[in-house]
Amino acid sequence: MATLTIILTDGPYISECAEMAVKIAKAALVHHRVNIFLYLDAVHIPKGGQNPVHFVNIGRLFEELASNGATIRACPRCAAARGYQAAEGVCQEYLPGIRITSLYDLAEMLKESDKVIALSR
Amino acid sequence: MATLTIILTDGPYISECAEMAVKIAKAALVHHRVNIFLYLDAVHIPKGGQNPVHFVNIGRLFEELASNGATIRACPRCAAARGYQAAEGVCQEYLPGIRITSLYDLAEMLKESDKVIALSR
Amino acid sequence: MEHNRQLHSDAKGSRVDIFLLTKSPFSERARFCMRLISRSENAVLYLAGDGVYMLLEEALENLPLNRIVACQEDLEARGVQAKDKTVVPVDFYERLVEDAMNEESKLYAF
Amino acid sequence: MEHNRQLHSDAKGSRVDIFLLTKSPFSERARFCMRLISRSENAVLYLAGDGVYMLLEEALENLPLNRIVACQEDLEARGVQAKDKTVVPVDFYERLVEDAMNEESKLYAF
Amino acid sequence: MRSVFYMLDAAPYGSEKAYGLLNAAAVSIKMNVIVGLYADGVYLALAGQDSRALGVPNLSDIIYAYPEMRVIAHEPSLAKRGLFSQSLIERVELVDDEKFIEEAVASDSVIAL
Amino acid sequence: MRSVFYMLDAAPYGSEKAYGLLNAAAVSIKMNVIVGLYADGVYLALAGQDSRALGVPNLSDIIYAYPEMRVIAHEPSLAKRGLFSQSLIERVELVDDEKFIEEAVASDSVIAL
Repeated sequence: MATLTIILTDGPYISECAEMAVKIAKAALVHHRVNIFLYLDAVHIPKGGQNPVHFVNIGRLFEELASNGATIRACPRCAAARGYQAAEGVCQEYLPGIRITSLYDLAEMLKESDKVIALSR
Repeated sequence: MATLTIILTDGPYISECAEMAVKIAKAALVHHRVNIFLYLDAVHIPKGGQNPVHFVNIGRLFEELASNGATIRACPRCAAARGYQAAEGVCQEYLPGIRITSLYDLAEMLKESDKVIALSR
Repeated sequence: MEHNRQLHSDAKGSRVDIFLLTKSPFSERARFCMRLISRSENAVLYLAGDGVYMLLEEALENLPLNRIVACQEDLEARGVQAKDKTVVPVDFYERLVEDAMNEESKLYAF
Repeated sequence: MEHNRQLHSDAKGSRVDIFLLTKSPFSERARFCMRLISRSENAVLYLAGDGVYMLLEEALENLPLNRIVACQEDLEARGVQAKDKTVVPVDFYERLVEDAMNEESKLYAF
Repeated sequence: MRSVFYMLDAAPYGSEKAYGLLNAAAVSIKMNVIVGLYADGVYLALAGQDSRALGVPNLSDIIYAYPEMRVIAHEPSLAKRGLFSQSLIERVELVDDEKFIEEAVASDSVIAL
Repeated sequence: MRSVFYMLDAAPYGSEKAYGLLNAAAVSIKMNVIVGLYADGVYLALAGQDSRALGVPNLSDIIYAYPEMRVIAHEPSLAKRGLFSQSLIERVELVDDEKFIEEAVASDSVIAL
């Protein structure tokens, strides 16, 4: 069992990145540990209430990933700037399982990782 | 008095576009009508609760523009996908003065405009 | 008022093309913008954001431009020096809007 | 298991470089990715998203690649035909992960 | 404003830009609308797009759904990307660099999203 | 992972990418960190940045605040953008194409944001 860290910087729907990340993470979770760090615009991904008409619901996919064991963390500076406040890591506007923690978590994730994938448009 | 329409597609903080739009709109409002259409990721701009540490609060700037007479509308498809629901154009999560209406408003804005500026990264 | 006169005195024909460029020089948008300028008979270029990096390009000098106006805070942030002929006004956005909204002008933004 | 064997049989040295490219061919990222591939002794290229447009580039044939694997749904959406030597598996992401997470491989994503 | 030139310079599907631009063009058809495919935007001209498995709207279908929308593609961009040897959507009109620029300049506004 | 090569290919200030990348590099300094300036990223090497009037953090200050962070710039990218005739930040080490690629390959991971 190895560890994969995925770094995202795009929000949902604006690019294919979030969806690709889900496909990669799903495949990786079968045999490996998966970390996902949501950075810059990617902090919008776990927002609740997403209701896309012609696209798959990206938020739900990340919620599922978290419940399937992926560790998903968001950058607090990026999140606060964009209007997501957290108390002890928990943001009321976020879907369950995804926490707003610290940018240092990114460094920790990288240190413990065997492989890294950053996706952005 | 002429009419300027500004079209935005980036969210706040990720690029300079939103802030430039504010500077242009402020200058234009002195003598002209200003429309702003928030499209794609730009529907994140009016989200309440923004708390940037090292940057100016973009949401507040747009709230000010609206109260100074700019007509600011957001795309309903883009907004719904990203988790912003509106009842009769009003979204509880949005700052006052900015409404989620219809993509046809973009066409109407363009038709009645003398000049258009689209800003994106 | 004085500024308006300046705009009109620029004009060889009746129309002035106002270009607002906020993209860096090697982006597709900047290149397209340069192409449009190269065939304009009466062009004024406003540089803001990453558009101010255009001032590092020698190609800029060969374009038929009546005036280049650059945004001071964007220049300063990036450490870009304005060239001799570049106008760096304190009221960049006011001037941009005045030129852009003029009836005689056509506005392009990239 | 069989697939793992395939990865190892690719290997001239011990290490395999796995490249995941999701950017279109003329992006700076794609070009950088091609540069890295050109100096790799043992490269496998996974194309997803706009990366599948690479299959329209003749330059791809001159790169030292052991294998090119393309994502079927991304090809179909874009109307891009896979070339003869391109592998288009039904389980693109499973294969990508298997190759990428292999101890003997180094992963690059652009 | 009576005419709009929407310039698409991003590849379809990888980002929402193409979809967004086509939707904006579609609601604008009471004006004269040109969609100008430029740089990576010309990938939209590829025939045979089938986005069902990807689970997103088919962008070439949007072009066919709005015949009022004139769609032109910049030949040098197509050539650079090897698209002349590919089947292209019939609805897309190929124009040279000069003509592409002319169409942009002839419109009341140019909008690049 | 003991070393990370953060590749910046976007211009500073126009987007949040440079700021985000430098912050990510700053928290990663317990590993070996290289920031590689490439393509438009090399504009970050310009000396004399003063972002006070723009009202955003000074990105060259971040480079000076973390001496553990090695910053290299891709010479062909600098040359193409006319930066060799400009004053550059002393902290930035200029390297040729071969050396730039070597540094990327020598790191345990390459991260382009």
